[in-house]
Amino acid sequence: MSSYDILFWFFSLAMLLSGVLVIASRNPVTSAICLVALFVFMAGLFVLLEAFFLAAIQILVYAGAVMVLFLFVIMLLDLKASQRRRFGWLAAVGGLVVAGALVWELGIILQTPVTVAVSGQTEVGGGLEAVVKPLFANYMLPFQVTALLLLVAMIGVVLLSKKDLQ
Amino acid sequence: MIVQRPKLTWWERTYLPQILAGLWLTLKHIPRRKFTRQYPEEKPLLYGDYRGAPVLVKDADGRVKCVSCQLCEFVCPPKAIRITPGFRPENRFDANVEKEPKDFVIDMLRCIYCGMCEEVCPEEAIFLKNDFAITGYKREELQFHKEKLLELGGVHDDKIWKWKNK
Amino acid sequence: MIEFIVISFIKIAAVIGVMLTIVAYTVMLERWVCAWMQDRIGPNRVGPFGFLQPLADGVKLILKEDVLPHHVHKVLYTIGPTLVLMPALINIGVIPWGSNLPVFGRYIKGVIADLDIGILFIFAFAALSVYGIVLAGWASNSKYPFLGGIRSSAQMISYEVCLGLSVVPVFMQVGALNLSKVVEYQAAHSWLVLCQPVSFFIFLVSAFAETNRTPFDLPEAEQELVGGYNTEYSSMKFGMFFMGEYAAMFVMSALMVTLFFGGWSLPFAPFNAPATSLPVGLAHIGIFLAKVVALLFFYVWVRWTIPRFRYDQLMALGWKVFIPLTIVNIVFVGAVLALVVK
Amino acid sequence: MNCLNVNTVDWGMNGTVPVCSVWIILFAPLVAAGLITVFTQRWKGLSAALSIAAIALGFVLSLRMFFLAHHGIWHQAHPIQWLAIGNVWIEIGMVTDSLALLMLLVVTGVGLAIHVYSLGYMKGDPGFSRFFACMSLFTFSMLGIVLSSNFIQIFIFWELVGVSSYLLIGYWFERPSAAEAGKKAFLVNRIGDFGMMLGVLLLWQHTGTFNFAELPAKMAAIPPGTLGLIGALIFCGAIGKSAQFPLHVWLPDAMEGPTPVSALIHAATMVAAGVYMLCRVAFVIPGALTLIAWIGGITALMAATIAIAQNDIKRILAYSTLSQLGYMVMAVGLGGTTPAMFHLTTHAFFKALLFLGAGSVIMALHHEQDIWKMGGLWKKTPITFGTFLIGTLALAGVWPLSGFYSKDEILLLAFGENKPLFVVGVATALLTAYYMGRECFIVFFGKPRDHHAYDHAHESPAVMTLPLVFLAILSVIGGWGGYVPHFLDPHGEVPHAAWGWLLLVPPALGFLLAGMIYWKPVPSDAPVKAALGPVWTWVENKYYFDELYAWIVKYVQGTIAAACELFDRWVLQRLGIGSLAGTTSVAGKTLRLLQTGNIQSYAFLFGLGVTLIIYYVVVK
Amino acid sequence: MADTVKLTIDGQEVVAPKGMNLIEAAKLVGIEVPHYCYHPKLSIAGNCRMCLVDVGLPKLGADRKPEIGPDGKPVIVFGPKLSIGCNTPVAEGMVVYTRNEKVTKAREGVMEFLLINHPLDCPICDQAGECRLQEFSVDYGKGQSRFVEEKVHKPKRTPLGPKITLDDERCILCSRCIRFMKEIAGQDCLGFVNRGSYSTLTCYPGNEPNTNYDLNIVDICPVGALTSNDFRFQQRVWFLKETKSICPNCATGCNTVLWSREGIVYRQTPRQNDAVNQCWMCDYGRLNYKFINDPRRLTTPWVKSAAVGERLSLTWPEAIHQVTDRLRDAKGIAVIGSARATTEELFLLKKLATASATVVPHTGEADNFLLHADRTPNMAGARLVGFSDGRPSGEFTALVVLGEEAIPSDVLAKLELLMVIDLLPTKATEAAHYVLPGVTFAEKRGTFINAKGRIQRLNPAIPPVGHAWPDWQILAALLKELGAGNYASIEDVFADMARTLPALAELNLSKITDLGIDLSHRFTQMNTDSSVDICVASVAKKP
Amino acid sequence: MITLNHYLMVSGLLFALGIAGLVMRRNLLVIFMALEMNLNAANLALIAFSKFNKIVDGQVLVFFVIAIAAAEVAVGLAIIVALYRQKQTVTVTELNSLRL
Repeated sequence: MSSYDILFWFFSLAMLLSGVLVIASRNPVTSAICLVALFVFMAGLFVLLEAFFLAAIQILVYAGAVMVLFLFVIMLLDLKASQRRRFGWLAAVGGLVVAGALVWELGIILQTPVTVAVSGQTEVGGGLEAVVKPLFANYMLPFQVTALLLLVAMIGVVLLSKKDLQ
Repeated sequence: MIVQRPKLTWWERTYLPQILAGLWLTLKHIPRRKFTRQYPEEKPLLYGDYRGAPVLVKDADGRVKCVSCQLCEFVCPPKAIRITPGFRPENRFDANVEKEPKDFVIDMLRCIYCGMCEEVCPEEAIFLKNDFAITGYKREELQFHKEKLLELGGVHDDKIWKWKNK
Repeated sequence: MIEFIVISFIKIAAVIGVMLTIVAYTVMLERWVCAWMQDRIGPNRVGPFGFLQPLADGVKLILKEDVLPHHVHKVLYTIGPTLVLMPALINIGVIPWGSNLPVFGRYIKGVIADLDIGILFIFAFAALSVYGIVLAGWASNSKYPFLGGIRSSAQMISYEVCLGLSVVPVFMQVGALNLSKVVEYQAAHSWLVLCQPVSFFIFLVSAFAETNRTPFDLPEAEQELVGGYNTEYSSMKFGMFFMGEYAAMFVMSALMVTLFFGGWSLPFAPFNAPATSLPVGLAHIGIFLAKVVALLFFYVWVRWTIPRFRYDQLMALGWKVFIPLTIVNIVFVGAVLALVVK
Repeated sequence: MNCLNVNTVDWGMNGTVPVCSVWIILFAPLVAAGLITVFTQRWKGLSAALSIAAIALGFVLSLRMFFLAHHGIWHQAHPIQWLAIGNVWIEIGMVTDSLALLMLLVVTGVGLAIHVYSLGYMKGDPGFSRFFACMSLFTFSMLGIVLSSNFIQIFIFWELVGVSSYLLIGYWFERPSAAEAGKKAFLVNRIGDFGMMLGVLLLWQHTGTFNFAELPAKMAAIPPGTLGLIGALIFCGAIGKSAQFPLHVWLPDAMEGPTPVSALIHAATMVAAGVYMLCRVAFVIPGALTLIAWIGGITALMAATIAIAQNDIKRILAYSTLSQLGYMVMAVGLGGTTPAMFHLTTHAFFKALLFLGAGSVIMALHHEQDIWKMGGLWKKTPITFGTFLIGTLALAGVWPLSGFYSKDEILLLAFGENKPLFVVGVATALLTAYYMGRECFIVFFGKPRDHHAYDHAHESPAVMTLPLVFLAILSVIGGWGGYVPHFLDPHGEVPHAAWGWLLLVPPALGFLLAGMIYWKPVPSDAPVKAALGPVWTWVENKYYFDELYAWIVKYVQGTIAAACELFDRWVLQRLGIGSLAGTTSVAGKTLRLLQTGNIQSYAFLFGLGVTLIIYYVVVK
Repeated sequence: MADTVKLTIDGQEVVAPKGMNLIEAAKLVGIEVPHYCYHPKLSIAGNCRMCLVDVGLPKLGADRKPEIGPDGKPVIVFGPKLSIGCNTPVAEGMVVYTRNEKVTKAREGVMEFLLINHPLDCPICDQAGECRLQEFSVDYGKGQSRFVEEKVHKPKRTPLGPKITLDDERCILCSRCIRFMKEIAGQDCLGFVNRGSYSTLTCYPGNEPNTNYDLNIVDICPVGALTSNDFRFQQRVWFLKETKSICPNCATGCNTVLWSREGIVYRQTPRQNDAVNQCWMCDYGRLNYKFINDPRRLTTPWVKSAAVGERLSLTWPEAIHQVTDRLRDAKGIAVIGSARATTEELFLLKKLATASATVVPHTGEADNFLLHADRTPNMAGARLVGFSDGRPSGEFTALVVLGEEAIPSDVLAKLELLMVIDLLPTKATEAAHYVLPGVTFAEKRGTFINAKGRIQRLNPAIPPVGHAWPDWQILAALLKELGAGNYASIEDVFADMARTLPALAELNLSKITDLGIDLSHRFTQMNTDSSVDICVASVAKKP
Repeated sequence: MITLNHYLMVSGLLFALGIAGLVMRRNLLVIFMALEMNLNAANLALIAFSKFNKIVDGQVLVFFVIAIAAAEVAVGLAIIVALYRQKQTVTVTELNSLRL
């Protein structure tokens, strides 16, 4: 086992464990914290995949901004009453069925190695330039549209957050 | 009084000049002469009317001046003084007065050093001395009893001496 | 590989050791400067001139009883202080302390991890530091810590934006996110504080807000929140918050030195180029630390000069003044770079 | 907008006209209005400075263009294509012929004087900045009308003028009467504008263009009946804007606005827009000339009669304005656009002067507008009195002031074209002198009626009197040398008649009559009232026009609206929409059975669906 | 002739009964005439000269009718000298000034004289704070003395019998004490010796005051010359709280004032009630208050635990709960009350009883003045609510004892439950299964009915000692737990009594004033148990 | 040797976890978190493909996903807050006013 493998298994298992805790923990704050851990481990996997820029972005955006927002909202809402029960029986069964079915299918699919048609010639770097160049060249329009989307989302949030929303 | 809010110029409204002036002011103070007194080694100078801890005094003949009239107990705002009156034995050297405190307690935790006891005492038996560091490890230690108070007060050589010829 | 690991470990140990020492003495500095400004002497009892005071404080904090209130969320309450301290310790790893140290014929880089996305890395982990405070506030299950936590999270998120946007012009000018490259650029050209005063100013002020320092110390505002998020903490847990704050200050100062004050460089030879001899390499580290300490002094100086802002003023400053200013600054710098430089 | 490209502009004076200047003239006020509204609301001085600078710039550039034109250098503006919808091409262009140039001078010059005057008049008003923003916006709109090169453009600015005049009339919106007056002006204008729009569209239908430059050539194709209709409809716009009978009712009420507004809108510019527009499109209205002439005549006489019985210093001037506009329209209707524009120009000078003078009087008496509370003011306010007197004489048409020349031309034209209208004109002239004399005598002479007000009366500051003097000078010299008509129509004949001096008689008679009745220490309306009897009441109540319109709105319009509403409710709503909605709702109710309201169940079903799809697509 | 005369004092019209002196007449209209030697219950000596007033009478004409002056009013003739108020009876038309310049100067002179030889030892004088000399020298004195010579020194600390100490320097020679001992106490033992400045109070050789009423002369001494050994140097009077109370030591029920500070009673003095004790009380009753602050007082309820073999402290709820449990199980409850308890307590105790309710009489020797043979304060009350003398009788296994110690041993033997409510450990508490601490008369509210059938009220002077509860509260709690009554306050108890007992009908606690209400007529109407001795002894003044 | 399959497996498991959370949990906020997990699973797969396919577009796509996720979270949380203000609950079983 190379160090790469060790790291992979460590990050993967830690991440999946965090995922289980997200779902299973009674307290939403705990869930959120586990989700942060999940994101951090995921960033680790990104690093293993040499996507350094995205790893940084993953932590910056997801862990740094999104989850803080989550925590903020959880704390704002007084959720004590809803901590009582995590699952309904029916829902638990349903969830397990669906998740189980998915995993089963996954098992079937991944029994055969996924062959990839290597379309690129050289290794893809995960540095800033490697990701950003196509972003500003091939994906300029989506990039701008995303920016617009963020703007719209911002306005929407401001509107939604008004106290006298009807 | 109506204080007119001063009209600030654009430059002042950035608050930068004030902040810089403040920084300069604090900086100027760094090399200044320090006023700190190295306390336990260096005692403060106490001036004329300093009001420290109240104590009992004896006259030049070593007689307890207090006759337990309880006026100080009456006047004491925080009720720090507690006197148990008693007889002065007739055959003692200081039996010129019939009455003396059997016990005289000043609770230094309660005392506010107002000096009213000194003011009110008809016998000039109680004085506020210069002691200001009244400390102790237990509450009981700070309940100064008659002996302690007399010891602190010592002999007060005073012209006025009411009971001398009795 | 082994060599890399060994050198890295040595570097980590050295950096963290120096950093924590400086952090401890920053607390001293704080108390001294405060005292001097108020015409007092300051701590001078423990050891010669009071130099052992941090040690005494540390011993006291460790030996104090660690109170675990029964109403807290035990796990989160416990990891809160750690999370505060951690980002600072991680971030110091990408800041170049010196150019390089020629030892035994090797050139050892003056930075633990010379990342290409250095600044992003720093922002990413700096962003995590808010968790410590928020969790501490929430897990304490008590109203003052809670208010402190909420305030802190809002404040830190807000000012992260300013912080991030304010340094964009720097990288536009330098052309790389790598902090070593930023320093080398400055060593070769001029300190960026001269080229990017607006960026520096906003970064400086936002750094105060990010580290919860006066005048932006609303999350801990003693008078209103009796200490804010750390109200319920005692002993070393409290000590970690304390260290976390000062470590964050240290990192921010180091970052400012790196970004705006030329890092390890001085604008004359032989300090304006990466070291080729050991003395110069060591001198570079000294220069860097001297600059950092100067900035730490500035932090302290400001704290004892300027009173605390009101919360709405804080937010208004961030959102209504700094963010527009940074954007204008970016556009302006971009325009200048596009029109003038090219 | 290549006109803004600095490289192509020759700023020099050597032969070419700066292309840019006309655009600057037009847009400087808009920029000023925008800046004031957005940024400088708080700094009153800055707002005023911006506004005045904009119009001053316009005035200076206009003067330069004027002198260049005088030297035969005409500005040529390149039109910009604005819209192309199907086969409709709409351009934004600039007309800079002599007509527009003259009007440009009037608007910017008089406007500048009024702006400056406003500095003093509006001092201390809380909405100072807003006032100047509105003024600038109005100036922009007005200049837009003047410079428009096609009907769509003129219509846009026409409406903009309506909006900005609404803002200005209702400037003191906290007063209900001002708000009402603004609303009234806007609504009445809309009636006229609607007619104008119909006319424009009709014209376009027949010619396929809106462009003034292209239209004359295509006029021939229009059948004469339609031509008349088009002319009449377009004239509707002028009726509304220039307050001609029967849509004149808004103008007197609009006196609720601040006095500078009255001067700017209701004397010099906005009301003149109608006349200007008629002159500009004189080629499309030949079919309706008689109607126009008679409407003008009726308005002139009617307004003059109403004016003799009014008590408000500004209202008298307002009716006087109506009357003079009637003159101009009459002139247009008699085919004399040049006399009309001549009179428009001189009228702008002296009527603005009169309004500003009235404002000065009002200021002096602390916002007292009732003439019966004034009197003897000539001692207290000599400059105002002097300039006001000049304005009065000019308005009455006394030689050698400007009014004499311009009015003379119209009357002579009428004498030549239509005798009844000449009589009307002469009568109006007499009445004009009479009511102006009345106002002058009551306000400035006799004994002061309200001693308190009189004692506190004072001359206005220089910033107000200087514009008065400026306008007074213009009022005196405006008609000399026949320069204006000559500039408009270099080849036209200025009509002359040997008996022309006889036209001085009606004004003299008017003044004499007024003097007989009102030249007293304590003047009074009583003798006139006694002499006229019920006619006085009739006149005093402005022929009951307002009441008539109110009745029409209440009954006629109300009935129609009720009928429409019934149709809408029963036929459209119940039958049409109702059946559609019913069908939909039944369908919806059926489909609603699928809704359980539990997100978890949706998620479950969704997840199940995904797995099934994966199963069929990938695994199987 | 009418029995009253009309006079004017300081401009106010006064109608006074004939023969009244001017001090009392002035008191009628709220004017104070300062005095030392005069005491309303004693003969008039007239030697202090403090009560000098300016007296004038209408000038009588030849027809023995008052002369009318020019202003239409009678002409008044003032005497050349001032008259002493205490010995000048009122007269028709008299005009008196108590505050004019003449009087003021005279008083200043008198005060100066009185103070010439008075030692200014107020700091050690027990009278300070209630000293007439202090008060009047402030109110009427000159504020300074012109006497610079050596003061006359007289004996100090002279014992005057076992209970009193005399300080002759302080004495102002008012002779109240002499008169009291002679006239009220009936022992002529005090008198003045020497003359002038050297006049000294002393007792006749070998004849020290030794009656049961000696301490009253301490009360009436206007200065600090006579001090009670019991109270001497105990506490300054300005610290003391005065509470109106009733002496619990005999059936006379003298009205008293309890002087207490912070839960400690320092002395007991008589309170004027002419229907009961005039201004006096006996030394026996006066000095018998020490049990209030006795250190042996019971402070917590306790149970004698068989398992532990010793006493076990209980909280009140536990105690009440356990006792009621035991009482419920008992086959019959007998009670022994005490006539030292209040009527309310006895009433509640009686309600507890299913078998007999008895009291034990305590008697002593009567002295025909204030001391009654019955040494319990409330025997009449006990009789009224239905207690009788004698042994506990009837079917019972539980006995509740309230403040009594003598329990017949045979009764004790057959008891399953003995519950005692008492103040101090006694034989009864030794034997008891449960002991509940009650409080003394100084700590509770309630009423006593004295031997003459007068119902009088107690007021709490100090809070209950330790965890003790007022007895009525204990009983009320027991009754409530048993479901036999619900009394939230003592007013409720009294209201219930007033409902049940005709003698108390329509009374309530606030209707009983500080001086009590005489109910003797109701007792006679009631015609109840003939053994109830309500009209025991007529209080007569000794000759 | 870690292959693409490994990454896809991890990604798939994470996705399954997300779906399970989505169905099982009643707290709207936690459901939302589960959705984020699903997005992350997709991100992981994308980056893995990008790496093994040697095409950078996958990473670009992830960049977009992250950006849009940020917007989505902001709006979603705002909706939840607004909902909470109206209903005082974020339990989905109680938020059933869209039911038949």
